[in-house]
Amino acid sequence: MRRAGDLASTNCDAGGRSLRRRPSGFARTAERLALLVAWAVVVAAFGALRPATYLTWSNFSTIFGSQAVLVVITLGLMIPLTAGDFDLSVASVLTLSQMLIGILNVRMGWPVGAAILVAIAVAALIGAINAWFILFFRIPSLIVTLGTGTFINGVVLWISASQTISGVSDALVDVVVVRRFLGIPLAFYDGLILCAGLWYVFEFTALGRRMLFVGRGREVARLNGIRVDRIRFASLIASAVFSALAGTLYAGMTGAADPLSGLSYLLPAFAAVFLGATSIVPGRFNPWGSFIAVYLLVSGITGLTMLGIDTFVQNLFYGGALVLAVAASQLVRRRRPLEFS
Amino acid sequence: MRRAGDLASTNCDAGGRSLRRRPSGFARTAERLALLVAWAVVVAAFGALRPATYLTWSNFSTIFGSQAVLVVITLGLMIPLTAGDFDLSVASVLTLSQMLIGILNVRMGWPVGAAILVAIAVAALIGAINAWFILFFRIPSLIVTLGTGTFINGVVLWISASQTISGVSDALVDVVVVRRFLGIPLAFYDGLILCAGLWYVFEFTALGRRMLFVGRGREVARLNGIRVDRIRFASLIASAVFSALAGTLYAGMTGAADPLSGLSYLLPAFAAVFLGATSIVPGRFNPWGSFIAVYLLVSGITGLTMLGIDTFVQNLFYGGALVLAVAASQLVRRRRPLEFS
Amino acid sequence: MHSQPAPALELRHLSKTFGGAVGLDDVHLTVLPGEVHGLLGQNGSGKSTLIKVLAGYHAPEPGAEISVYGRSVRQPLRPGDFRRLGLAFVHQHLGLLPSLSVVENMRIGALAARHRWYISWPRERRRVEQMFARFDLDIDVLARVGDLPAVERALLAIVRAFADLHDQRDALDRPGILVLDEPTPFLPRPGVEKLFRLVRGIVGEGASVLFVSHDVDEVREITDRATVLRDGRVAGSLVSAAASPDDFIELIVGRRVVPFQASNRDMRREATDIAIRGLSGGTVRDLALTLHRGEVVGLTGLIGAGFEEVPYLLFGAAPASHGRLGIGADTFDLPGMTPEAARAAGLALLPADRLGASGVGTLPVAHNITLPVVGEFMHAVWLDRQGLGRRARQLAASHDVRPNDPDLPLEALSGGNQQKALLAKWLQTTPRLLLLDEPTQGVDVGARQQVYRALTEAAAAGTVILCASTDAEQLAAICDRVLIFARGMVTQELIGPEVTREHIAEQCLRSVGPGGLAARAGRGGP
Amino acid sequence: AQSGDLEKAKQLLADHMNPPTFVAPGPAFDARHCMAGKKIMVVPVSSANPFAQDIVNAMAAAARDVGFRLDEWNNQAKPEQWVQGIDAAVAQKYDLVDLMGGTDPALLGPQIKAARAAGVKVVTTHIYDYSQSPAVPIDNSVQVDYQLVGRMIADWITIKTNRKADVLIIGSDEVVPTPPYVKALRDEMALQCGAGCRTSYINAPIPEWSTKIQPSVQAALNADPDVNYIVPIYDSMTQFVLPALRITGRSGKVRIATFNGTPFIIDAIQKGQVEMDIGESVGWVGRGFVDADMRTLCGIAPVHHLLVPYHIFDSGNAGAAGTPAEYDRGYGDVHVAGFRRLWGLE
Ligand SMILES: Nc1ncnc2c1ncn2[C@@H]1O[C@H](COP(=O)(O)OP(=O)(O)OP(=O)(O)O)[C@@H](O)[C@H]1O
Ligand SMILES: Nc1ncnc2c1ncn2[C@@H]1O[C@H](COP(=O)(O)OP(=O)(O)OP(=O)(O)O)[C@@H](O)[C@H]1O
Ligand SMILES: [Mg+2]
Ligand SMILES: [Mg+2]
Repeated sequence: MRRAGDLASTNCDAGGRSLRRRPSGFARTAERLALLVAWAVVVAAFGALRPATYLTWSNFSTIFGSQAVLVVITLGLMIPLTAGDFDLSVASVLTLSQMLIGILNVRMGWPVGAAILVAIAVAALIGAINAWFILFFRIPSLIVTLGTGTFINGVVLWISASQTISGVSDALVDVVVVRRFLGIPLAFYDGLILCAGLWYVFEFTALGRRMLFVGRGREVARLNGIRVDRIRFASLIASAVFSALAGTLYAGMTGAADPLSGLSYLLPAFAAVFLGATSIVPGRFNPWGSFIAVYLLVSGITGLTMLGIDTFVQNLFYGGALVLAVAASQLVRRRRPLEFS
Repeated sequence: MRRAGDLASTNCDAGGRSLRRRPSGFARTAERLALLVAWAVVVAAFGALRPATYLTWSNFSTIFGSQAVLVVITLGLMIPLTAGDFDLSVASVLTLSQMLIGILNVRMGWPVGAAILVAIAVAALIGAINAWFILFFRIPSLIVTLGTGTFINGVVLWISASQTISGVSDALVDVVVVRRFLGIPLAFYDGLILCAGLWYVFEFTALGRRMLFVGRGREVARLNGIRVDRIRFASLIASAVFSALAGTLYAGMTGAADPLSGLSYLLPAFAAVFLGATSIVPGRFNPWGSFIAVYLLVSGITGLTMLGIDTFVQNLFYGGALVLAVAASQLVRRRRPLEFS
Repeated sequence: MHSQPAPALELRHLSKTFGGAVGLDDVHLTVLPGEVHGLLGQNGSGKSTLIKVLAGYHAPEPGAEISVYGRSVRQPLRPGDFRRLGLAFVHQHLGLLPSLSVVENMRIGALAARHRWYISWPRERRRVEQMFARFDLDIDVLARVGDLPAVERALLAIVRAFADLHDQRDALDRPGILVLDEPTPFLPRPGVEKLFRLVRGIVGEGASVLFVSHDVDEVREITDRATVLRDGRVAGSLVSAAASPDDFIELIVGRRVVPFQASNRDMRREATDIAIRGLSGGTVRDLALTLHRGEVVGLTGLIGAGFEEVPYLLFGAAPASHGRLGIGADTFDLPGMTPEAARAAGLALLPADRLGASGVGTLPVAHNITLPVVGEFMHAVWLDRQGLGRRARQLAASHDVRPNDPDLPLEALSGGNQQKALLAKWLQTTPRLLLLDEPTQGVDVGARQQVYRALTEAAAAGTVILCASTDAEQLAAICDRVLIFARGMVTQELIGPEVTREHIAEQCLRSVGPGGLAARAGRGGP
Repeated sequence: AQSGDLEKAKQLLADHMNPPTFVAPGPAFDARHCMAGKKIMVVPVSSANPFAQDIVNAMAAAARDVGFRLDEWNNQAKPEQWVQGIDAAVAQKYDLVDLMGGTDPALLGPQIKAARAAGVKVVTTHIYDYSQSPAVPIDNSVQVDYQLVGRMIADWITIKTNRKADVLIIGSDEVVPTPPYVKALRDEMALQCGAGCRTSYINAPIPEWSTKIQPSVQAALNADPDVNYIVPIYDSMTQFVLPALRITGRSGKVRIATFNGTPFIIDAIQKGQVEMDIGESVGWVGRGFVDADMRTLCGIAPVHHLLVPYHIFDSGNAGAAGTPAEYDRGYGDVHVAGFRRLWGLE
């Protein structure tokens, strides 16, 4: 007697794709861990070339300590993407918030804590404005956040008079890069905690699933009683707040605030989000995947620099690793398309 | 896999808003011409403030001439977007091709025509590589082109040793900026002709229709006998070739090749594509809409410059105009969501 | 005279307009406790709109009154409010997310209803497995819903609704209201019977059911009363037991309908036009079939038997492992077949998945309807857009697509009208071989007759039609020959006069050995 | 092999630490008279670059002082905006266009040619090193002695380390004067510091400063623990070097010597995060450019070399720039009077 389950392997839906069973346990594990393996390979390769310097704890504590900003902004970007919206303004919000911290703390002599709170509040406001344009006017999020991002860049140049402000409170600098645990600056643990937190929300709370449902099918989500607009609103505010936190770390990392450099985080953040989505929970934007993606890329770049190779090779590695890693994981999953919607 | 359009559009509008609403003839026209009107307003405003300098033919011929590069790269970006794919490598291809022209023509003394042909061939090759990763491995175009773009940037830094190469053949410079028709550099007419050509393909050929179907529903297109992968392949090559043409104009306009400045065209091109999609043929990426969008934005920025206003206001105007123009046109169409997919 | 119990659901003055278009117009509807109430009407008459209002998806026009068990409901309903009211839904398009797992889909409602700060997935999985056990269903809870066949997807949606209803009854201690918007088209007969058993079960416990279907017989079988909508207005209501099928159809369509019946011809002596040899792929094994010019051949069986795969295999939309297709002089190797090659050879495929595979909802009807001929309208280098527009308008008119406004996005048409437009798209190309998969699924009785007529005319003009369908009535109406499948092979062939509804139904049930039936809709009944 | 002459080096540095004296770039002339009715358009590398902005402000002040019109073409370092600037200057009949502070004439060949054909003079200021020549024909080019900066930094390090230096240099090769500047620095290290010293080099294009400098410096420091000096050749890079030092735990151990005199770096000197920074008085630079431009317009013997003295800031004198530091403080103001006298304004 044939079981209903068998039908799945033999039936042919209107799409004409013959339906596949779930891949074997092994293939699935391989797929999940592809990125980790790639990372291991990179580390092993450079370790072999430079055992004395590369394979040292001080090197890895450096690597870990230095990427917290990218990790946090990547996490932020991931939230609205999961709920089906783009936020191209994250890097601008990062820049604005570190500049606010610089101005309030250094120029106006506010306590740094207060400055950070203001920066976060402003970021939340920006998230709300993005959401308002997207949800009330029904404008694609890509356009809105492209526009607000550019606008914010203007505001930053304005309030900073295009100047870099140095001398952000040592209190902040200390907790970000100076103080250490296991030899790794605390910033790393901030990123780690936010990553774990977001992972928990995505995996184990109703809220996280609602975001996923909204991202995968707004009409279905709404028919099933999910307040779609509310979720999208919240996720856009969350991404802005995460960007502000990244900006805080950036200010603490550099001990200064400058009006432009933060903007170059946008594309790396996108790369990390999508590269991460090929791993751990393949086909879904997921925090640990992106976390690994970030450190995979920087581990390679660090190795290249240690070999004393020209810096343009960093771009080659970055771009090449991105495409090849995804291509490899696609081969593992038998080139079954990744669906983010 | 989520396609460019899905990411961009507000696809299902959770409000179940009417698909049916047929705006009155007037509203439709208003919607189509919104951007043109906005442009007129901008010109009128600055004209009133600076009649002597702004409202001069020489000023507009400069405006028209200087933006040809942006127009052409915007058109290129529009092609895969219409067929449902992102191409984030356009700006990198632009930079690479002008650098190739510089190296071949200036350093190696090739005739500029041959250099241009090589640049275009290389661009086509890159388009093919993008397409191969996207179509064979079934990787989201966003990831692939983000990666190849970064890779290309590295190649450019490499072959140019980060140096600007000046002295590109006058033959090219002449036909791009020196020779004029009605006082406007020929580059403008190149952009105009490409724009008209793309408009013709989109609106008046079967190919254009098929591309639209591929972009809006790949499975539907496939089952209607359209060679989906072939069209996606072609459109990715087309965007690369358009980027190479933009690079050629850039080399002609500056008479040189530099390894970095071309990259700053990416976001403006996106802005122009999406802003343009709100007008002329609302809800579809369309050449004339983006053409107007480009000149609307630069007319405003030039006006601001002539008033001697601080540059940060340029960003405020750029971002503000983008969001407000779209919001306005959304109000005209009674906030019916724009569907790019 | 003592007052009878408050109705379970009462709608008064319910209207909904979509811009200009009227979706619902001052509708009144009363569902009594313990009643199965039918909601009928042609495509586009407003059934789903009414249901989406109840679900809080559409806000009705001001002035509407909704009351549940006598208590009037604050408006507009917000998404999810229906849970507090004890309503549960199976929506027309099932309301599933294909890219997510079965567990996730089964728990959407629960996760939307209550904030949870810790979800244990093993527990969710067990919960869903228990649910499946209770409805004895055998589906891999970790499978991706998009990978399941249509039957199982339908079963998921149904089971989910019953489970929600169950939970809510516990929470509200009040019998709930179950709303089923066309749940049956995807179900084979045994599945339908099982569904009806479940419905009777909960009705017995005092719950009420609002049941939408285009199948008058089903409606008469399961409902106590029925309300009929026409163009968004209540056209009337019937007591099911007292009304004849014709009464229903007349009220639905607004005039007497002569059910269409083509002469089921025996064409064995006609010239062979198309020959299929040794077709294998998916479930289908070694299918051989010769078709005669102008013949209409039906493919049926129990869902999963493989007949529904044949059109896709022939068209190159799904990979075939073996087989050749002979059309007149030239023959094609089916494993190498591609949709474009098939089109070139004069084949046309009308898939069951209307907006997913057949037409693009966000593009105008005109674009969709002229897609296959757009090449012909290239005059020299110019696309004759006026010509295309005229063609679209005239095609839509001749196939009675309503409203006939080619500039509307396809998705703004109701199911039946979409189908008429998409069929018109192919018929204009006078294909040599027209492949159909469930051509009238969810299409109303009136429209259905028009589709039959159009198909028969095409056949008369020489097109060979291969129609995969589970609808015996439909097959009987149009087919000259019907092949019955089991386990991917043809087990029975009904020819000419033998092609009757009863015959087909009977042979389908016979087609699998004893005990086979249950397998399709999960085994047995409670 | 101690080839170099440390005494000369010490003298060179000493000269640049005490308040500068005014050196006239050329003979005096009656500026008011010859500039009457003339217009200058300045196209700075970027109006969002504070260094360039303050120079423009100084130029505007000087122009007001002399009494002619000087306008800025606001831009954001986009070549097509520079193009517009030159075209606008031609259309509006300016007499001279000053491509200032890094606006690269190499990217403007056609427009420059057209402008000159239309009788508008085009000059570049503060982009080329003494040893370089303009990429395209141009009416005048006021060049800067970047090589001297390189030598000064090399000497400084040599002296501070008693010829035991391991120097990490960070540059941006796409910036026009970088190659000769870095070459001079490394040659001088080889000459003065000799065998006991090494230099290594990292190239980070300006758009990639924030993504490349920090990781590269970290890796370099971990790879070579002996590094004791870092030279970000343009001081704004320092912002990305400091975190690298903190993370690798080298703050204080590795010292920073750099160039530009950007205020926040001078603040960093006051905080002990940076050891020295070589600056130029932007007020002086601005007046120097106006002076050169006026000579070009008035047909007086042109000025090719910017004679603005460099000033070394270190912990000893950084306070003179103010806290927080400002552009153009700590250099004295002999140049103001100096130029006014030269232009016949007093
Ligand atoms: N979102 C919408 N925008 C515009 N018109 C709509 C929308 N949804 C439904 N309609 C229109 O409202 C009318 C009623 O649609 P509805 O889906 O309720 O019909 P139905 O009775 O469910 O038809 P079917 O039997 O095919 O399911 C149809 O004309 C349809 O085109
Ligand atoms: N999978 C789960 N993981 C963690 N907590 C759960 C889970 N399921 C239910 N709970 C919590 O345990 C309590 C009782 O669960 P129970 O299953 O009885 O609720 P329920 O009404 O059946 O849930 P639902 O309405 O979602 O089916 C509830 O507070 C619920 O939040
Ligand atoms: Mg319906
Ligand atoms: Mg229907």
